[in-house]
Amino acid sequence: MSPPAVAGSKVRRDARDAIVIRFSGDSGDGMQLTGTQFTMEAALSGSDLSTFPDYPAEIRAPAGTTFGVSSFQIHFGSTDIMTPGDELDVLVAMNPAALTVNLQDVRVGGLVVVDTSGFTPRNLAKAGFESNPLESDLLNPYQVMPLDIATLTAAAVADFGLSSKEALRSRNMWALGLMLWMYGRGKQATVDWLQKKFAKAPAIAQANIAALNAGHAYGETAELPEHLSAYSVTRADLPPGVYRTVNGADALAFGLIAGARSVGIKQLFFGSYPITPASTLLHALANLRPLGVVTFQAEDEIAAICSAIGASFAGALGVTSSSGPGLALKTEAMGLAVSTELPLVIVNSQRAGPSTGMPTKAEQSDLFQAMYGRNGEAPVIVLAAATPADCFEVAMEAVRLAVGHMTPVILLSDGYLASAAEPWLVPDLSGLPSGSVQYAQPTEGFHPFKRDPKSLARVWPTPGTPGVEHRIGGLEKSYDTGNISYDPDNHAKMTKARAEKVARVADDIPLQEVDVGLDRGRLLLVGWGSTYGPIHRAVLQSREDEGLDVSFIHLRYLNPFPKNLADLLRGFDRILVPEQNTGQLTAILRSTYLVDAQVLAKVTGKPFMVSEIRSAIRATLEGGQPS
Amino acid sequence: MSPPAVAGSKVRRDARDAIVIRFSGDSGDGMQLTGTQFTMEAALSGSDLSTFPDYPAEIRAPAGTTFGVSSFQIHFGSTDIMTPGDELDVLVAMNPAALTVNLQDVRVGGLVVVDTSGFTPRNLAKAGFESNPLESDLLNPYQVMPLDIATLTAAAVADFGLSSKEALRSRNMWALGLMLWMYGRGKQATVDWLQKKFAKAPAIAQANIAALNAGHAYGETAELPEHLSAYSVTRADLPPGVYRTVNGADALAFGLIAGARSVGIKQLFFGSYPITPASTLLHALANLRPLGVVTFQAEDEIAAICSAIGASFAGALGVTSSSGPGLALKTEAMGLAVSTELPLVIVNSQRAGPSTGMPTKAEQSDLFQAMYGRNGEAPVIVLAAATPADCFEVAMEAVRLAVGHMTPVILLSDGYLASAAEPWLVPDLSGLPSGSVQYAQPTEGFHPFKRDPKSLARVWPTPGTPGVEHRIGGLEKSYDTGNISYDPDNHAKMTKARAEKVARVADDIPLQEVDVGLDRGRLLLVGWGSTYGPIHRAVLQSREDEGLDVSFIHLRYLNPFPKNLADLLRGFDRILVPEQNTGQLTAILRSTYLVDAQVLAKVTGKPFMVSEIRSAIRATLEGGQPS
Amino acid sequence: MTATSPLPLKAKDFATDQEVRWCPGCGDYAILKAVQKVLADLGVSRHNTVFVSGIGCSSRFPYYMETFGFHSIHGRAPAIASGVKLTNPELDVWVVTGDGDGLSIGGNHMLHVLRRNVDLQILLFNNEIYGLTKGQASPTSRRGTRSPSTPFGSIDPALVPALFALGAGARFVARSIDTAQAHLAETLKRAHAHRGASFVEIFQNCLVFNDAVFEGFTARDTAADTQLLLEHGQPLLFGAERNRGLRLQHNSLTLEIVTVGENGVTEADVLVHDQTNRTLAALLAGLPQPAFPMALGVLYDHPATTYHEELQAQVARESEVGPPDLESAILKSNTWTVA
Amino acid sequence: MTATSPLPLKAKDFATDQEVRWCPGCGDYAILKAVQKVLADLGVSRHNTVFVSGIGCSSRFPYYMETFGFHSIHGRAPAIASGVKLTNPELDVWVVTGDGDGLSIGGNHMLHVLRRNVDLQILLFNNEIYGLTKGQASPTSRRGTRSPSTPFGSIDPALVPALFALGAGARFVARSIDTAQAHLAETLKRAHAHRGASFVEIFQNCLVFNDAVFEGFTARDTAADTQLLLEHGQPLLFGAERNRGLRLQHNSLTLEIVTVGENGVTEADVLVHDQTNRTLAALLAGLPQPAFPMALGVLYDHPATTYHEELQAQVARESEVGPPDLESAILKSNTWTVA
Ligand SMILES: Cc1ncc(C[n+]2csc(CCOP(=O)(O)OP(=O)(O)O)c2C)c(N)n1
Ligand SMILES: Cc1ncc(C[n+]2csc(CCOP(=O)(O)OP(=O)(O)O)c2C)c(N)n1
Ligand code: SF4
Ligand code: SF4
Ligand SMILES: [Mg+2]
Ligand SMILES: [Mg+2]
Repeated sequence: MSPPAVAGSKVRRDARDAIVIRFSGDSGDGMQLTGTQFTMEAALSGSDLSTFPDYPAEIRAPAGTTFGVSSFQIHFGSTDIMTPGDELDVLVAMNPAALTVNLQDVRVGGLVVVDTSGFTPRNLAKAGFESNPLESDLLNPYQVMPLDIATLTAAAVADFGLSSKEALRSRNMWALGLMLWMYGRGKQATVDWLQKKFAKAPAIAQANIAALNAGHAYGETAELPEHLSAYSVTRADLPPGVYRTVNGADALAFGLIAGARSVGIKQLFFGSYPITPASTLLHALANLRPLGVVTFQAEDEIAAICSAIGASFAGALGVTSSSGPGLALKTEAMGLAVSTELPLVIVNSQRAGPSTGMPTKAEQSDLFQAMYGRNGEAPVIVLAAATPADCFEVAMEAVRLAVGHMTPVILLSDGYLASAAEPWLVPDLSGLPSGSVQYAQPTEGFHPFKRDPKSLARVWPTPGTPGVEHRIGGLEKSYDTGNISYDPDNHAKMTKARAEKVARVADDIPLQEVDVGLDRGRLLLVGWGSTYGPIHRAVLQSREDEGLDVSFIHLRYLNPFPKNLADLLRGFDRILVPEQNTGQLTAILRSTYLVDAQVLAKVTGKPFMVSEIRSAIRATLEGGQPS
Repeated sequence: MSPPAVAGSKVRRDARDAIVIRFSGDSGDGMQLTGTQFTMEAALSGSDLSTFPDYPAEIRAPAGTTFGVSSFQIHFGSTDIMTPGDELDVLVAMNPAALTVNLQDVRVGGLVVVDTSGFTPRNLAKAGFESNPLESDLLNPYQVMPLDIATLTAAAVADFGLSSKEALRSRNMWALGLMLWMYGRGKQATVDWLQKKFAKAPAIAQANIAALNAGHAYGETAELPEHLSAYSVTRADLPPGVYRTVNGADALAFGLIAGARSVGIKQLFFGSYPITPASTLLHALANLRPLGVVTFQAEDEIAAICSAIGASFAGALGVTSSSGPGLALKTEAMGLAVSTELPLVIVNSQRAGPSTGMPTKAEQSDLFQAMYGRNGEAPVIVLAAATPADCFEVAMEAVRLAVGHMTPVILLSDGYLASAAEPWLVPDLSGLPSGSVQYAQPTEGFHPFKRDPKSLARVWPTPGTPGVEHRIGGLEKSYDTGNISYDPDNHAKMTKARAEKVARVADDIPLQEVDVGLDRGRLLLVGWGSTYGPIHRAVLQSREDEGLDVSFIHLRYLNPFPKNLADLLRGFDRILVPEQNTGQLTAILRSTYLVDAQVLAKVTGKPFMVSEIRSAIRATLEGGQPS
Repeated sequence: MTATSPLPLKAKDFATDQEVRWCPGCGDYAILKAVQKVLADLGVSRHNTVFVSGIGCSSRFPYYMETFGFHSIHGRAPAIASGVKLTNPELDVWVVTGDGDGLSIGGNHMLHVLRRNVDLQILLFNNEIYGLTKGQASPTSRRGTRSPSTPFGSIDPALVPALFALGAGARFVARSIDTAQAHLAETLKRAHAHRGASFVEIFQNCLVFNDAVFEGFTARDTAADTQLLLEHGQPLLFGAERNRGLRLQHNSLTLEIVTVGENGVTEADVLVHDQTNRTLAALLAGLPQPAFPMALGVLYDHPATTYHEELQAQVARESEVGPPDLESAILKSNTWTVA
Repeated sequence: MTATSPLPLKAKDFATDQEVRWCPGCGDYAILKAVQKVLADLGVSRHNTVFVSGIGCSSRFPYYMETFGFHSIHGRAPAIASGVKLTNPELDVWVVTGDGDGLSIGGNHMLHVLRRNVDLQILLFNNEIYGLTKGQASPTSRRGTRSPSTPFGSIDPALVPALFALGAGARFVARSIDTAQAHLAETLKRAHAHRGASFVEIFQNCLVFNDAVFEGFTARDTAADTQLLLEHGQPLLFGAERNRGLRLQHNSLTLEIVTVGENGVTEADVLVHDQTNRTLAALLAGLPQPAFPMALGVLYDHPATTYHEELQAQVARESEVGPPDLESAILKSNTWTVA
């Protein structure tokens, strides 16, 4: 596709395939908003994209500190954008702390836009600079654009009668305007959004719009050095259709509702307790209550899952959601759901642990907990979402399997997926299945643990239906009557039935596909969850750029595994599992298939970089034969 | 050793090496007491022994029902008694329900003593008999001794002015008297015990003693058929010393106190919440408070573990204890203990799950939970006790490792160990180490996460000590200062440090020994926990009786494993892991060592029988080469 | 909440075929009998009735009720019951719990279900002990209770369930006794009639681990003097001759026992029970024992909108402003079209 | 609990070197300041002082106190603090918690620590919102609170912390305001002086998610009319001219506002505050807002033996009858000798 013309612009634009920008500043500087708006404009101009918001745990950390830095990274362009990008082409740093925290991520030769107004001695000290870096060699490897954005903004908004503090708040819009100009994106969506958002404070709306326009105009008119000229970024070659940007939390919310609808359940009951980064799903669903959702903010995570279990008992689809520490609290009740064989979807937005850990950083370290974190033999289905948009499909799948097999399903997401955004081709909902769930009716010999002979799923009798009155609970029950039973052989039989029921889900899920490469060869990378993007790109690039014999499969189904996984794994000399933990999937693959899978562990709370994975691929392939 | 003479007895006694008796009756019939007293008398007469109490979940189930049957099995004799016995030599059945529940376990030719008084049509019906089994062929394979014990007892106690209901309560003592006579055991200890127990109700004491004597006299004087004559059971060849019978709960209590003493900690803080079968440890410790123990019955399991964590923070040894569902509730707080690196002992008396499961039945299905049941990367030490007496040593070891390495330790016991009893050669406590714990003192550069360079254990600064004031918590902290840190590389470093600290415990524990057999060969059995007895016997017998090439190792240390375990495992063609779960240790061995370990699973809530394991050994050895 | 079965059901129609597994003589039997009778009297249907319990002797209750039942996990019944009720408000949902289940491990859920006023009948079987786990002290055990976990006597003060419930914001608080069949049945009917969370403490004798602990006010021969049977609008009188009463000491805001006809006391001096007055309810709930009689019956009954009513009303309002369907919710913002 | 440091410490000696990470302007700063000052005034030592918190903005408190500190997990501070205090009763243990931490997830621990009367100072920072997780409604949020989790307004009634604490059996219940430095310091000292669990609710402004929610009674210009400052033994008077007071309506057991000097009302008609009267405390705790002034200060202070005192006394008694050492405990029963 040819670069789009920028209306009215006199500027010659160099073409680029993809660009990575990071907006960074104080938590109070509105960087998340800025990034989100840039994302929107990039999407509207036809880019594929991926974002990575990264903000401090503090609500409003003291101004100017390094731990108070809030950033938003966006990678946009024409190619299949699957990661927020390893290196920055552009860093917009609104203060010294943002500069010091982020500079290391800028590629050599990249552009650093700095708001010099914040470079006061006090702020420099807070950021740990002994002297002003703008006057040192520190920035030599980069192209630097020092701008007194505060003053430029103040000038732009002078007419609106704002206090100088209020005026300063529009600095982010000025920076946004400049970046939108530089990459030839529109700004109308932002203007509209500002007008809506500040409908009740027109002066503020006008000031923000003025700042935005001023930043844009600055690029157009100021005599920027030649090498800092504007770029055009090629349009992505996306399939036609209606798109929106979506983050994982919204996609999960939509997917859960779509899932319930497609199995024919009228009500989704969402019992939850706030916790970072899971709360966004609660917030999303709370806004969707007219669509047959009850959101119940419980007193704690235990009550949250228990209310959802009660709802499932009563015929709704019970859903609960949390992060690691909250999941830990739910484990006893999960066992109850396993024992009573009720459908239940449990979403875990993983974050760095152990314990409280680093609440705003993502990790994949709750897989063991999901698989094994319950007393007794208590198998459940475990699924993981790969991208924000994939959350929609995995959520639907979780609902389908929970209801179809009468069992809890744990859906693993993480803090990165929950808040990262990507373009999403809105699915045609009319094309979704429209099942109708079968609640049990009175029949000859009815009992609540009567099973489907094929799937072993039990019947689902619900209160309100005459003739199917029954009692269930967490004690062991007779396979044949559903009544309490302490019979030794029966317990063995029930233990086996519960395990077998989950194992047979393998008959109801697709075979594993190879994402990149062939189904046999020297090296296989196996991934799961939000590491999809970087692994995919790394493997693709290793094959295309280096001609390496490496393939990639990405697991959505972690328990049970797809039936052909054993064969796939055996087709490779070596298996490498990039995980944001110290080797949890690796251990499960090893014990399940007795293959010498090795972990590529990353536990920094940051997503993998493509380059890290490429190095690991190289190192593994050079490392000789598997032992 | 020669059979002991039974004072004053005119009876010729056949000698036996070992005998298995099961007393069985209604929950209200006092079978647990009867068994415990028989155990005591057998121990006092120099037998080695092993017991297995088995009682219903109900406090007092309705009389006469099969689910209300309460049993106590004792295996005693001269040989190394390690299991309660596979088959019964004698069943004492106090009512029809007890007969129907237990008959299948009596060996062909075994003796069945029946109290016929309870064989009323009503009771027969409750037990599911259509006609009186005493008048049918059902008992043909056995030797039967039908006695109207009720009437015999009533006659014996007629003089004490008891109501007939009260009089009937002594039936168990009558049966006990008969069995004591039959196996040439004394009865003085029981007489003493009755006198003490009913000191305030002398009539009841006298009646019970009279019943006991009457049962004993009955054996001596009644014309019993020749083949039902009395036996002598050879004395066990036990090392000299002072013995007592001990069950797992008491041994744990003693071991925890001894452990604290031997590391020099003054106070043991035990925070717990009642749950079957773990409560007995709470009860045992509650009676030992003068020995520097605070027992705190918390409002729930979460408060229980948190109070223990607070106690450890304050310099006590925090201990908490529960069973599976309670452990599930403690998982979040365990993560806090991992993150704050405080010593903590967590005892789990496992029971059959999932969920409430079968509270009074044992299972080994919480190993996964112990190893993996926490959010984030949260490694802990995991130990398991093999026998009731072993609980003492493992408890001491848990304390030693928790304090020495500043980490939580999970000690796995189970419902069987908690209540089963065996003779215990009381250790010479003066021979125990008498360490003195090092609480941190103010030093140059003190910070709370300063580590011992060798073990990586952090310092233990305690409130009350001037100069070591500090703050800890569940957020990630800096390796270098102990202050909160969200630095990505620091998180990776701390994650590694926590893992490495636990891994290095392997330097501080003994190498794994081979329990039976050689260190290489065709088949290795690997066990852990309370399955020790049956596996040990089975392997011994398979070697001795069948000459099979099979060895046995039993793991006390489950995380980390002993350093030589890899080598040991590799020395065998095949590895078989008998577990009372569906293969949890098996999976861990497979993933850790990539060996094709196979599980011998038993999930009936009942201990393994020696014969089951022997069959499995045979089947495995006949099964050809490992794949 | 009305019967749809063709025939009015009898008490025995609410019994299951499961053998009842309490100790012979346990107070739970009497409560079971009363509940089955009450359901029959109320004419409710089996299929619209749900019993949810936690874990404990008391919590086995649902197995014996031929209705829907959920024997859940320790302490969590209020949360599970909330999920049931909010999913299907047509159901008549009863919670059965014990002093350990409902006030020890489950105290927080009890607190919040009362605060939220979820329309449930909550029956707390208070035997002041942990029955199922063999007799440890519970939060309602009196100080000094000797038990396996407190062999030298418990040292923590006992919680007064009714005071706790009032502090939590409960709008219906009542008390009765296992064996007082008529009083218990009447109290249960009142609880059922109340819209919102109804908290009923039932003194239940555990004859194995805490026998006769309530004897002080349950013994029949002294009952007239030891029980204060509350009736809304009626003076707080008790005693065999109903001439003893409670009078408010204005200065100290406490209650004292007076005898009508003595020292110039007339019935007008005796406080009249007002079931809508929370302060009075708390005074009655906390009457020192055994100096005062035990207040029994409905201490407090002061209805407010229930949680599900609020929820339904709100969702109805939201539906007018919210997205009409999933499609429009998805397409509400941030969209563009690629041709 | 006395200082062992050579010099009396100043408020700033209780500050750590850690940067304080609350939003600029957060009410937590004022409370931090007051607490540091109070510790200095009390002359306590750093090494015998422990702050235990859960999770929330408020729960970051320990990081800023140069004492021992434990920032634990959500809701569990009372349990952890109990373990600390029972291990070393010499320590002065403070619990810092929020309305979510202490009353939502941690409600059960709060209930039982109050019931047990463990000797702790419990400071509940009530901002009627979940600050740290970005503003969801909490159990003390007023009905109708719009928040990310309740975009159309919360529907559950708010808990009144002081009423809850009284229902739980608390023996000390007080209230103050973040910015009322003198009143707050005085209230904290009273809490410290009380032996046993002291429950102090501090109204704390979250300017980001719930700004000015307490403005009704905290605004300085109207404070005299909207605050009822409690003092034991003093009449319940308020107003700029201290001529408005609370009078008991005897029949309805409720309080009404009267003006001294109007309609024949004299000061003698005004109720006198009795901090040992739980009924009065509950009436004051539950005064309807904004019709009545907000009762501030010590609502209830009625000491009883504390948990660790009971424990110590009991263990001392046990030691006379129990086994003297481990050896004799082991050898107490069931022994025999093999020669
Ligand atoms: C998580 C968990 N903790 C502990 C237990 C053990 N437990 C079962 S019932 C019970 C207490 C029962 O007391 P209460 O609620 O008063 O009921 P009661 O038996 O007296 O009727 C306990 C502690 C359990 N089942 N689950
Ligand atoms: C087990 C668990 N659940 C949830 C959370 C998330 N969380 C942290 S603080 C908090 C509530 C904070 O509210 P509050 O106690 O009122 O403190 P504030 O921030 O308002 O001071 C929540 C829900 C958590 N950290 N752990
Ligand atoms: S133990 Fe007590 S409460 Fe439980 S069934 Fe027996 S008598 Fe009833
Ligand atoms: S969010 Fe509110 S409570 Fe938290 S620090 Fe900011 S102002 Fe304070
Ligand atoms: Mg009870
Ligand atoms: Mg708050």
